[in-house]
Amino acid sequence: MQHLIEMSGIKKSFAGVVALQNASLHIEPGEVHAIIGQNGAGKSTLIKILTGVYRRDAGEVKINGNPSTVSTPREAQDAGIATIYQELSLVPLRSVTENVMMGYEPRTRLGTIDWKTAHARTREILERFGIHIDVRAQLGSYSTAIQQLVAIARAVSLNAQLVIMDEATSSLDDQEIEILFGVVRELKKEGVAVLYISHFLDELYQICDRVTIMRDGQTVGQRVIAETTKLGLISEMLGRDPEEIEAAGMTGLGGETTEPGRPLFEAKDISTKRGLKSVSLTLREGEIVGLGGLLGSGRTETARALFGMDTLRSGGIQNHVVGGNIRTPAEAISAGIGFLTEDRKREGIVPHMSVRENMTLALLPKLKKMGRVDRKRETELVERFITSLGIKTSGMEQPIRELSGGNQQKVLLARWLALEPDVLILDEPTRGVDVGAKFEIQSIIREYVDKGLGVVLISSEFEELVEGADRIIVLRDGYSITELENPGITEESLIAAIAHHHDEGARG
Amino acid sequence: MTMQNKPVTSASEPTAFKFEWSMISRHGGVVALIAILLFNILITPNFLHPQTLFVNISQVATIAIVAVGMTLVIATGGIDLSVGAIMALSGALAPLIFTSPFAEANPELGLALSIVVPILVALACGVFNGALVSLLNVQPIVATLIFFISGRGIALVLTNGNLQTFTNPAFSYLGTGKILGFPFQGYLVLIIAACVWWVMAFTVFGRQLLAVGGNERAAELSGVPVKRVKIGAYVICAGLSGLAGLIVVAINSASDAARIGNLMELDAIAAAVVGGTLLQGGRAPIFGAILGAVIIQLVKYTLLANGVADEVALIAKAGIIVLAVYVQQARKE
Amino acid sequence: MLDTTAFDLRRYIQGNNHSLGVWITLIALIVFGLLRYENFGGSYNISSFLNYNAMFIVIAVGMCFVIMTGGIDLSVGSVAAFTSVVAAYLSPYGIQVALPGAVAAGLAIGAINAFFVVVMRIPPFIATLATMLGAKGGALVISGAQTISIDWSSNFTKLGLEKAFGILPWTIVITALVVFGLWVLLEKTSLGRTVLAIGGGEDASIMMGLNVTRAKVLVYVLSGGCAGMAGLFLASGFGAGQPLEGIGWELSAIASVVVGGTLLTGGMGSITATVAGALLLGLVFNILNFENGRGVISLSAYWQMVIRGAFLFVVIVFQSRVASSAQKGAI
Amino acid sequence: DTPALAQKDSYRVGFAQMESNNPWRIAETKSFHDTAESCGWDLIATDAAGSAAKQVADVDSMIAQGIDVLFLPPREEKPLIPAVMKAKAAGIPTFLVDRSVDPNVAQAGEHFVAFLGSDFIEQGERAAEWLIANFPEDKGIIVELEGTTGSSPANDRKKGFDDRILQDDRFEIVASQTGDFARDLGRQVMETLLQAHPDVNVVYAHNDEMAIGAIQALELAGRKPGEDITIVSIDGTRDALQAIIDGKMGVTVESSPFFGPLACDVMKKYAAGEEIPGWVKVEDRVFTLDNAADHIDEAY
Ligand SMILES: Nc1ncnc2c1ncn2[C@@H]1O[C@H](COP(=O)(O)OP(=O)(O)OP(=O)(O)O)[C@@H](O)[C@H]1O
Ligand SMILES: Nc1ncnc2c1ncn2[C@@H]1O[C@H](COP(=O)(O)OP(=O)(O)OP(=O)(O)O)[C@@H](O)[C@H]1O
Ligand SMILES: [Mg+2]
Ligand SMILES: [Mg+2]
Repeated sequence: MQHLIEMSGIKKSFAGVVALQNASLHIEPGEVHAIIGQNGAGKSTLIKILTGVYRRDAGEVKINGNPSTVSTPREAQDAGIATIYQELSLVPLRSVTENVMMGYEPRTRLGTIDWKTAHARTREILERFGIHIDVRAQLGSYSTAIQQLVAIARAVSLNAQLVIMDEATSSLDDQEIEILFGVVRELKKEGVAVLYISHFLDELYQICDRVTIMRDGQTVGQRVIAETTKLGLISEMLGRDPEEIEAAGMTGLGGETTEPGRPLFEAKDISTKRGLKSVSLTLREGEIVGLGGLLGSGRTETARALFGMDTLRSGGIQNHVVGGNIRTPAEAISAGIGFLTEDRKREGIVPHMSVRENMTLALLPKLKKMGRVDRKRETELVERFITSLGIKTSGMEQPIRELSGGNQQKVLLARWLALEPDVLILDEPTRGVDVGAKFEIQSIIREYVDKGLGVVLISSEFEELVEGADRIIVLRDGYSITELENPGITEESLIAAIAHHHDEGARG
Repeated sequence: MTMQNKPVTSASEPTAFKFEWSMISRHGGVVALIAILLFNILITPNFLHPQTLFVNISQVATIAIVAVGMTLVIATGGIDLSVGAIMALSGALAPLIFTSPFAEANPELGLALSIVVPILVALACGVFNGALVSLLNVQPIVATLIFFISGRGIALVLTNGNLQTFTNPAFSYLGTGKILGFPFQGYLVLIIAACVWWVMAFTVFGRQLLAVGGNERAAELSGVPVKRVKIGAYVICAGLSGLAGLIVVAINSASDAARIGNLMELDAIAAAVVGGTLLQGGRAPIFGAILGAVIIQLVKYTLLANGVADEVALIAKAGIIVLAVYVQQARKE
Repeated sequence: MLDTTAFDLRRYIQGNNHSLGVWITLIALIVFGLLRYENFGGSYNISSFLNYNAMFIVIAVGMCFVIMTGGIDLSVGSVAAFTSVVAAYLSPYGIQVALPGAVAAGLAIGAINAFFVVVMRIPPFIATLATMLGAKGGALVISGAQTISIDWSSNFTKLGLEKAFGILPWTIVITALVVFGLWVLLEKTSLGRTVLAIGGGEDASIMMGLNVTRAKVLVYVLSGGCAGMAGLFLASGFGAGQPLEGIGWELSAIASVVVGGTLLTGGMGSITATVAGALLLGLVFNILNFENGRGVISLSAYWQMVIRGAFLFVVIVFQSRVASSAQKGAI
Repeated sequence: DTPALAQKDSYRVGFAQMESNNPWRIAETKSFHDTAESCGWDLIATDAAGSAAKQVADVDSMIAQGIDVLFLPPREEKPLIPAVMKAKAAGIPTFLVDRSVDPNVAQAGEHFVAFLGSDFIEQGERAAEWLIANFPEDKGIIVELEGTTGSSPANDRKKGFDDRILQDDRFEIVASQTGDFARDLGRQVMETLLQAHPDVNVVYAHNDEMAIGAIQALELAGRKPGEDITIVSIDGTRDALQAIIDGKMGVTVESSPFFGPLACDVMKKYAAGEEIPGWVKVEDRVFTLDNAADHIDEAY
């Protein structure tokens, strides 16, 4: 059978840094194909070469058996390849409709854009994903998850032969993922191939046919997924012994439920302009409190309110570590609160700055010695965190934008850990992080929690939440509706708690 | 290399061609400088005369000082069009102060006030600009356009539009003084550049300023006092502009509020950019800005000294700016 | 669960209130003028006011396109000066030659800008700064540093000095057509949408498969063409090719665009509000002249500068308050 | 056949100044304001900030306000013709002040009443004549500091001076560059040109401000203006007269900005039905060491 995509011997380096050295990829028509690999293995780079975002240094690309002439994303689309890139490629300032239709707008007879049809068609496309939103509104006014779904909807609507999804599920929760899988299966039925990149191995078993495994810029294997074990995949991906990995366990967040210490803060009935209605929440030393809920339930909003980014409309937060209320992030930080954002690109990294400068950004006031930055202490600290978190970088002076997503995430985590905070709010801390690193990050968090850190954990990955949190506050529509306590929480019970109240709400 | 390149901004494309360029482009500014110097040595009469150096130092000083301030503002992702107007304002104030009866009675105090007060006023203008930009979220070009229009108007109202001429050797030292045979302003530029460079390289403020320019939201969420830092940049820029205004007045022994600092904003921005500042912010090559100012000054000098007509000089200047920035650009990725 | 209602008024306002401030201020100022000055609403004042401001409106809408992509065009004033000279040289052949000639000259300079920005990747601010110097030098060179007479006997001066169907000056009619055409381009074609998308995120637009190069070339060429049109108006309405005109026009055009609520970083913008912005800024001059005519106080030129700055301040602050009261949420 | 002007106690008078960025213009505007009361003017003064197009628009807004008389210093010869035509069409008599418009299109007595002013070309010629008569050495190496590139005083003062001086082959103009009528630029340009042409011994500046700037540049370079370099200029400002008294400057040809009284006078005569010549010429004096001290107090 003719390969749909055939990439072989691909080489690519960025300003001397090798990203791909001998990568290959074969996709058959109509199959669901996965790529897995650690952060920085070169997955995104490989697909960007396929879609003409980057130009390869060497190697061969064939589409339907013919040498590819694709040199821009547009040409890739015309050649039948629709892509959802890892860093969302949408225009937040424009409307949802524009983002879905851009470049393929329906026309009137005069050749002008037919907005009515455009809106209607967009609504229709989004409905397939269970999203009912005002399509005329600015895309940026919706949450990351919705934006990700919009990106997927756009790609799927392009009538491609191949849809590429680079970590498309990173912001989605189970329910959305189910919907997405439904769409993927439909596509498959229509003979459309799907290239699926994800760090969630469980997902692969649900929908993928074959998987390509990458390590350090090389393709190290291609497997039929039904014939592999999860452990086998991981060991190939990490290049380590299966036994060694098995010994380590799968999530690193779980730990003994220790006696929680003194209370750190108490939030009572807080509400904000942004849509938080009434949320109550307490956090004590040495515990992880999870926030459970569906998209748009107000988890991020709660985090923003706790961190002083949104002003409270009513209710209050009593901080037991320092008195007084918190009105800005700066005040929150000096009160010992850290906040790892879910939007790494827009709210996390300072792209031009080095790993070192990014890591110590929040710490600067503490590194100040008569106005100067204490460079010696800074360097020591950064070195320590690079080693202890296993950050893959060519050196602390490398600009952070050159790091892979997972490694950027580790740098940002280090930014907050270095502060030695009392409270750390983690919004999707392991999003886009490979299994190895995820485990490491989770273990690190657990380690700090054991030493007394209080963590508010937001995660769309129920597994992470269930295993990691000591208590889970379930949110819906800006209200905290119930609280579950570990031990005893299972994924099923969490889903039930959310769904139960949700159904009730929907009926009422 | 970019000629046949496709529209990809984030990708860096190391090709053989770029490799050969890298030597030149890494030091684009320096190469441009050497080229101009060589050209002058060959063509321009008496270029190697010490007096030439002297003249150029004294003329470049004001551009260089303002360019340093501009670099900071640009590093926060902003821009400051009001520098020329602020120069006019501080330049108009100084003679008003030291020719006042009070200052005539207390010459030393009068002299000190005539330097301190205009700079304080300039700093206040900077606070205004900075507050508009950071507190009211007005876009920098427009925020500073307000002073661009009315700052000069205020200076003219204060002086009634009159040219103020004076003889005050002590004050004129700012513009005409010499140390070891070199103009006083030259030393001033070096000291200012060194201080600002130190601030940017070693202090918390410098780091925070670059972070604000690099990603404002990330900076804010990391506890950087974004508003204060931005105001700081505008205040420094305005203060330096005020100083430059005083220097112009001191050299001329006259203050013409309608003219001081005319078009200075364009020269200063061009100097900063030729020196390697990115207009998107996040980078502040202070000595680059000085280098840029020197290049711009030398271009002016070259064209004038060789009798190139004004209208042709404009075209030549345009070409050189494009070229210099193009060479700079090559190293960006 | 994901249901956020089909039509959400709050979101709608968030997306569209950027130009509210400018309309309110414009209307307020007109009412103020009508009440305070006699003859302010007279047909002579209205038509001469619009005739003079037609140049600025045309330039501002061209600028608006450039700004929507996140760029800027500082060369417009010089280009208008340049094309006014071209138009003056072509005036003996009549408007049918001078109009395409002047606009073509503007388009050509716009193409140079596009080349600098798109191909050489020079930041727009610097690229167009260079063209600004170059076009000014070019205007002086081709005119021999003199103003260039137009041919008063050809039909060229009809454009600037006579009225279409005896009602409105031709310049205004043409301006209205240009504005309408550009409005359609922006709102109703995918090229226009691409322009907005670029400003909202250039990398994202490329990855969405939009033809970013074409759109960027378009905006600079378009802005050049608009400046060319303004140069034509300048020559025909003000009697000569004027190489020294156009100083500071780029800044008033930028101010018009911004007062109209367009983001300088791009991604959002409105043609109609830009026109309102240009009218608003022009009206300030007109009102200052009428104020001087009341003879109560005579405002010196300096006070006028101060007042104009203060007015800009008030409008900008007002505008940003109106816009942000609903916009805050998104930041 | 220009519009008639009724004889009244009080007139609504428009004065459309072109710019206010130099002392000369400021003095001129002030002169009109000073005359207003004594002459019964209800004065509307506008400022076009250096733009000919805005000056036309300013005139338009004055016409809309119903002025009786218009005094107009046209920024440029050709671009202001529409303003003159519109005023005539509106029945408003126009007097041009200090600059004129293109005589091929608009004539005195036809489109406007009269031009009150001096002759820029002649000013340049007189500066040249003084130099020819008073220059002591055999060889005159001249640096010329031009006004704003393309502006009519710059063009005319250059033409008048250059044509006249080159008739005498003792003189050579080695460099001619713009100093934009400003002191600071005049100084910078002089500094530079002095480096390239160290043998220069004459400086001709198109206005006094640049001349003063040039003197500063020369002094900074250790030269002795007035002794080894002759400075020739136009305008007659106080600083220039002082420089002449101090022996630093040779001559300045007067170009008086005080048009108010003359304007009042001519207007009154016109209203009374007297015949007004098309060019009411202003007699410019020449200030040298002989008379500078006598006139310094009346200078601006
Ligand atoms: N624009 C760039 N400039 C420099 N280096 C880059 C660039 N893009 C990627 N790299 C480097 O190339 C390597 C591969 O990165 P890539 O983004 O393809 O990894 P990935 O497998 O997608 O990782 P992740 O799972 O974290 O998304 C990394 O080491 C990264 O630092
Ligand atoms: N940046 C933003 N600007 C405007 N509205 C926002 C923004 N982020 C979220 N919202 C809105 O606020 C509401 C709550 O969203 P929030 O992000 O808190 O949900 P969440 O439960 O954290 O979901 P997610 O899993 O996407 O983080 C949603 O209606 C969302 O559209
Ligand atoms: Mg990736
Ligand atoms: Mg969230």
